[in-house]
Amino acid sequence: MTTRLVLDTVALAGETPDVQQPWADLGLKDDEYSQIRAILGRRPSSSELAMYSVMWSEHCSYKSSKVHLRRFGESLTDAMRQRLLVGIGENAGVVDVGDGLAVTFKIESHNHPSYVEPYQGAATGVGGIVRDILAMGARPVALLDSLRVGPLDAVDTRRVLPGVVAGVGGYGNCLGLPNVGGEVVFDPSYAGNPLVNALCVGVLRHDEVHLAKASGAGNRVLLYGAATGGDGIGGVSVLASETFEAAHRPAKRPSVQVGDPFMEKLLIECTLELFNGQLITGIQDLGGAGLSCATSELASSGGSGMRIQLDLVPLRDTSLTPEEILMSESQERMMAIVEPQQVQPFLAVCDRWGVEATDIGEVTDSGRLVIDWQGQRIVDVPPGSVAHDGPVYERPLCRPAAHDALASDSAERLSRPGGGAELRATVLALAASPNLCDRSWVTDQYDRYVQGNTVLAQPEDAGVIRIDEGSGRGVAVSTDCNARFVQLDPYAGAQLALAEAYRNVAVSGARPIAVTDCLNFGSPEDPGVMWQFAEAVRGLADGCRELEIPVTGGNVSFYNQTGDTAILPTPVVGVLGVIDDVRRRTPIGFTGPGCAVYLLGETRDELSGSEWAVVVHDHLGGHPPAVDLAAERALADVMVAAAAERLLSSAHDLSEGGLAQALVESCLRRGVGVGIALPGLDPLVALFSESTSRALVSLPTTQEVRLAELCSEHGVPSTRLGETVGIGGAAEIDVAALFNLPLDELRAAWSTTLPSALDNA
Amino acid sequence: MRVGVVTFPGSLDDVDARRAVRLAGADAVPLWHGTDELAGVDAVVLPGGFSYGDYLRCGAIARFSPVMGAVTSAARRGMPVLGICNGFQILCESNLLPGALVRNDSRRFVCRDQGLRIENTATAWTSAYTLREEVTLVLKNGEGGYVANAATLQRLEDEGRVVARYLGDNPNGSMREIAGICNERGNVVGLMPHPEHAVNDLCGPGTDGSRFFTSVLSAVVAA
Amino acid sequence: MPRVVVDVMPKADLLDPQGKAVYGALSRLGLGGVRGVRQGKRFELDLEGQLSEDRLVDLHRVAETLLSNPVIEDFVVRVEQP
Amino acid sequence: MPRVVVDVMPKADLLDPQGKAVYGALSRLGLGGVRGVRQGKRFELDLEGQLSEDRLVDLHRVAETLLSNPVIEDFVVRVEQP
Ligand SMILES: Nc1ncnc2c1ncn2[C@@H]1O[C@H](COP(=O)(O)OP(=O)(O)O)[C@@H](O)[C@H]1O
Ligand SMILES: [Mg+2]
Repeated sequence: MTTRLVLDTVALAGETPDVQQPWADLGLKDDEYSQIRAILGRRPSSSELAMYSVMWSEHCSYKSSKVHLRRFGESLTDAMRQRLLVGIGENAGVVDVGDGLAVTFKIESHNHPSYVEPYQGAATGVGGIVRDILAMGARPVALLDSLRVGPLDAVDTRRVLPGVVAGVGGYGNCLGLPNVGGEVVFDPSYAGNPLVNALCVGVLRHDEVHLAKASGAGNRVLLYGAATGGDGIGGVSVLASETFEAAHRPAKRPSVQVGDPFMEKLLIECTLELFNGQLITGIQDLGGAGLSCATSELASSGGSGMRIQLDLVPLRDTSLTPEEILMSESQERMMAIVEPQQVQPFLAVCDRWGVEATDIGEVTDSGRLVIDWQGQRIVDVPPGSVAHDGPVYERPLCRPAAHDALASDSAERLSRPGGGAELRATVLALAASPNLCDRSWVTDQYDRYVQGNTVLAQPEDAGVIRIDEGSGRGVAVSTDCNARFVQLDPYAGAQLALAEAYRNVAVSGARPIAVTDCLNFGSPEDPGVMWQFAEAVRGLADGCRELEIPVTGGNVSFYNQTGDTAILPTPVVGVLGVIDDVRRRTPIGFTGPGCAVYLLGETRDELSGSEWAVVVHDHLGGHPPAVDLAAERALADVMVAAAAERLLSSAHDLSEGGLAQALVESCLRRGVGVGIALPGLDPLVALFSESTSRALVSLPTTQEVRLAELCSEHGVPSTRLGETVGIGGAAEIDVAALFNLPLDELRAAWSTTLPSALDNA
Repeated sequence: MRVGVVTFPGSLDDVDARRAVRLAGADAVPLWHGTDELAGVDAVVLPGGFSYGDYLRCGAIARFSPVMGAVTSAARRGMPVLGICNGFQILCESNLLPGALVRNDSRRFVCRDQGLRIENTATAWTSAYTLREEVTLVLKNGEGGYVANAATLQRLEDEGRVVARYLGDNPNGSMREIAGICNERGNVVGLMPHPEHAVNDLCGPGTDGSRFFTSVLSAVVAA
Repeated sequence: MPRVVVDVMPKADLLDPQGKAVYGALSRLGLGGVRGVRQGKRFELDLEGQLSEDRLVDLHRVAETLLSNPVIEDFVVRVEQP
Repeated sequence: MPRVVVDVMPKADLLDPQGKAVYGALSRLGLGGVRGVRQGKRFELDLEGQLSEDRLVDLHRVAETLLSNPVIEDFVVRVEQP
C-alpha cells in the first residue's frame, strides 16, 4: 500500500509559497499559472492546481475558439430567438417544437480517444453526449454518428473503423436509443486522426427544462451513478508523484475510459424518474474534467458557493489521491442539487434502479467552492474563476500562402469522359467508391427500430423520429460536412455543410429550425488552421443568420493533426427540423413504376472538390460550388409544402456524386428503375456536378401540375427528366442515347465495397 | 384481457411490446423484475433488450430475478409466455425452452428486416398465421445463433416445435435456420426477431408482427 | 486472500465463432501449426476470509448455474491462492 | 499435442462492467464474502508438433497484438501440455 506523505492543503499552500509546482507538466503556461496565483493570492494547493489545469485546458475552456464562437450569439435575430428556449452556454440548446413540446440536441466529438481505443473511445463518446441531453431534463430519443477515418484500404482503418462502429453500436444499442443517421467518410487526412462525432436528440416539455445551477444555500449535493476510478487521468499522475514517496508511486493511471452502457441506461431511467418526481433543482453530468467541472460550473452558474467532502465520493479504486478524484473522467456519473427534505425520496428512487447515490456536500452562500479531504481543506476558490474565467486567446491567423495555388487549380479543367460507355463506367465507379457506396455494413450494426418511433433512418436523407404518438409530430435530423469544400474555401465550405444538412432535413418534409455544430480542426497554434477556423465560424454564423436558424450548441475539437499536417477542416453541421405529422414525411426511394421524375434546382458546371474529381482524377483544387442560401430556402419551402400536401412519392437531395448518385440511391432503395433524358448540358456536368440547392423527386403524373405551380411560386427551376420504369433487379437506369445500367449490376458494385474491405479484417 | 410485459434493468423493447399489446386490443400491464407478483395477467411478454447489460451471457442474470420465479411457475401451468430476443435468451437460460443462443457467427450485431417462415400455427402466439406463411419482421441481435445438441434438434423437428425459420441467408448462424421455438405444450414461445417492431406501417417493415399479439388473445379466450 | 478462478469454455462439439475467427486470423498473421483455437471466459473471484469445503461447494454451484450454461459450456473451478 | 493457454484480463485500474455485473448477481444468489470479480477471456490454442522457443516468442506476439488489447488488457501465456 502506498502511504501519502503530505496532503497539500490550502493552509500549507499559504505557508509554503515557494514550493515548485508542476504546472507546465499539467499543460499550463507560465502566465496562466501566475494568473491562478493572482486569483488566489497565494500558490494553489495541488488539488486546486489540478482543477485549474484541467478546466483551463483547450478542451474545457475554449480558450482559442471563444472569441470566434461569440459570433453565433451575436448574429441572433429576433426571428431566430423565437423558438430558442435555451441557447449556447448550457449542456445543450433547447428549441420549441410546438404543442408545449421542446427538443434538445447536441453534437460532440470523441476523436483522440477513439484513435487510442476505438471501441471504448466511441462508446464513451456516445455515453457523454447522452448525459448532456439527459442533464437538460429530456428523455434521449435518438442518436446520430458522424465518422471520419483514413483510406478504406489502409491497415489502420481496419482497426479503427470496425472498433468505432462496434463501440457506437455496443453503447447506443444497449441504451435503447435508435441510431437514425450519420456519416462515414474516408480521407487520408483522417488516418491517425479519426473523427468520431456523436449527436443525441432528447424530448421534453417546456416546463421540464433543467439547468446546471446550484442555488439555495442548504441544498444538498448528490453524486450518483458509477463509482469513481482512475479513468482518463493519465496526465495528473505528475501531481500524484509529487506527493508520494518515490518508491511507492502508483502505477501510471490509464488514460482511456471504459464505458458501462448498462449503468448509463439505469442512470437515464433513474434520472427521468427523479425529474418526474420533481426531486432535482439543478443537475450536471460528469464528463470531461469530472468533479472539477461539475462542482465549479454548478456553483458558478448558480451564483452560490459549495462545500464538498471529497472523501465521501465512492471509489472503485481506494488508492486514488484527492487530485485524481477531482480529475477522474469515470463515466456514467451525474451530480444533482437536491432540497434537504427531498434527499430521502431521491435516494429511494436511486435505490429502486440500483444506482448508488451519495450526499457529498451542500450549497452555501459563501461564493466559494471549498473542498475538504479527511477534515482538511484542500480547495478554496471562487468557482467562476475555475469554470469561466479561464484565459482567452486571440490566436494569430493567416491565410496560408499555398491557398491561392489550390484555389486556382480547378477541376473544371480536368479531362472529361467522352461517350456513353465511359459515362456508364464512371457512374459505376463512383457508386462503388468508398465515400458513396452502401453504408449498411456500418448501419446494420445499429438498432434503428427500438422505441418504435423511427419513421426514417439510414439510408434516408434525414433521420425522422415521431415524438408524439397522438399528433404524429416529429423531428428530423441530419449531420453533414464536405470537408474538401471547406479546405478549398472555409467560409463557403462551412455554409455548404450547413446548406446540405438543411436540405436533407427539408427534403424529408421537415421545416429546419435549429443547428448544432462540431468544429474539428488541426492545431490552433498554426495560424493557417486558425484562419480556417475563423473563416468557417464566420461562414456558419452568417449562413445561419441568412437561413434564420440559430446555432444552439456544439463542440470544438482542435489538435487533430499528425506532425504539421492537419486534417481537412471539418465543421460538421447538424440541423434539426420539425414536421407536424410524420405520416407526411418523404422518403428517398422511388416507390414504383409510372411516376414522373423531376430535378429541382439549377445545375452549373461545378466539379471542383467533387467526388468525380477525387475518384476519377484524385484531384482536389478550385472553388467549391457556389453557395446560394436563398435558393436553398426556396427549395426547402417547396419540399415542405409538397410533403404537407402529399404530392411526392420520393425526394432525395443532390450532394456528393451529383445527379448520378441520387439516381443510383433512389433506384436501389426499393429496386425501381428509371428512364431519363439528360437536360442539354454536357452530360458529365449533368450527371456529376455538385451544384447546391437541388433535389431529385418523383410523383404521380396527376400531381405534376401542382408541383409546377409550387416551383414557380417559389422560383425554383424544375426539369422533367423522365419516368420510373420497371421493378426488380432487371430494371435499369436508362439514360437516353447514352447508356443503360441494370440495377443488379449496379447493386453488386455499390454493396460489396465495405464488406470486402472490412469483413475478417 | 391483460398481458404483462416485464421490465428488467436493461430491458429496451418493453415500451414497444406494450404498444403492440395495446394495438392488438389488450391491456398492457407493466411488470417489474423485482416482484414475484404477476398482477393477475393472462399472458406475459419478456421483451428484448440487454437485461443486466447482458455482460455475462444474455439472459443469465435475469433468470434469477424474482419475477422469473413467478413466470416459470405460471408457464408450467400453461400461461402463454412470449420471449422476444433477450426474452428468448432468458427462456432458454431458465430451462423453459431447450437449447441456447450464442454469438452471431458474423461476430457482429445485426439489425435488418428479416423474412421468416411460420412453421407452427398451433402455439398460443402464432394461431393467427397460416402455416408456412412468409412474413417480415425486424431482426436485431448480437447473440442470436440458436444451438442445441443433435437429439434436442431432432426432437424439436419431430414434434413440430420449430415455430419460425429464417428465409434467405442465415443471419446469425442459427442451427437449421431456427428463428423461434416453443415448448411441448405450445404456450411458451421464444423468438429471436421482433414482432413488436412490425405492428404499424410507419415505424417498421409493415404489420406482419401484429398477429403474435392477436393470437394470444384468442388463445386466452379459448382457454 | 484466496482467489478462485473459474474457466468456462464452449463445449467441444459446438461451433465457436470467436475461436474460429481467431484461428483464421492466426494463419493470416503467419503463425502456422495451430490445429484449433477455442475462446472462452475466465472469471477471477477474490474472496474474503478462508476457503472452506462448504464455500467451494457453493462456488461450484455458482459456476454451474450462473457463470456457465451447461447446454453450451463446460467449466473448471480452480483455487489459485489458497 | 501441446496446448497453450492465453488468459486475457481487463487491466486492474480499469472499470470491468462484466465483472461488476457478475459481482452483483453473486450477492443476489447468496454467495457472500466476495471482494471482487473480474471477467476476462481464455484462449486455448492446440498446436501441432513441438513447442520451441521461437514458437513461444511468436505466441507472445500474437497474444499481445491479436488476442489482447494492451491499452485495456493484460495477458498471460501458459503452456498446459508441453
Ligand atoms: N462549435 C460550437 N458552436 C456552438 N456552441 C458551442 C460550440 N462549441 C461549444 N459550444 C457551446 O459551449 C458550451 C460549452 O461546451 P462544452 O464544454 O462542450 O459543454 P459540456 O461541458 O456540456 O460538454 C456548450 O453550451 C456548447 O454547446
Ligand atoms: Mg455537459
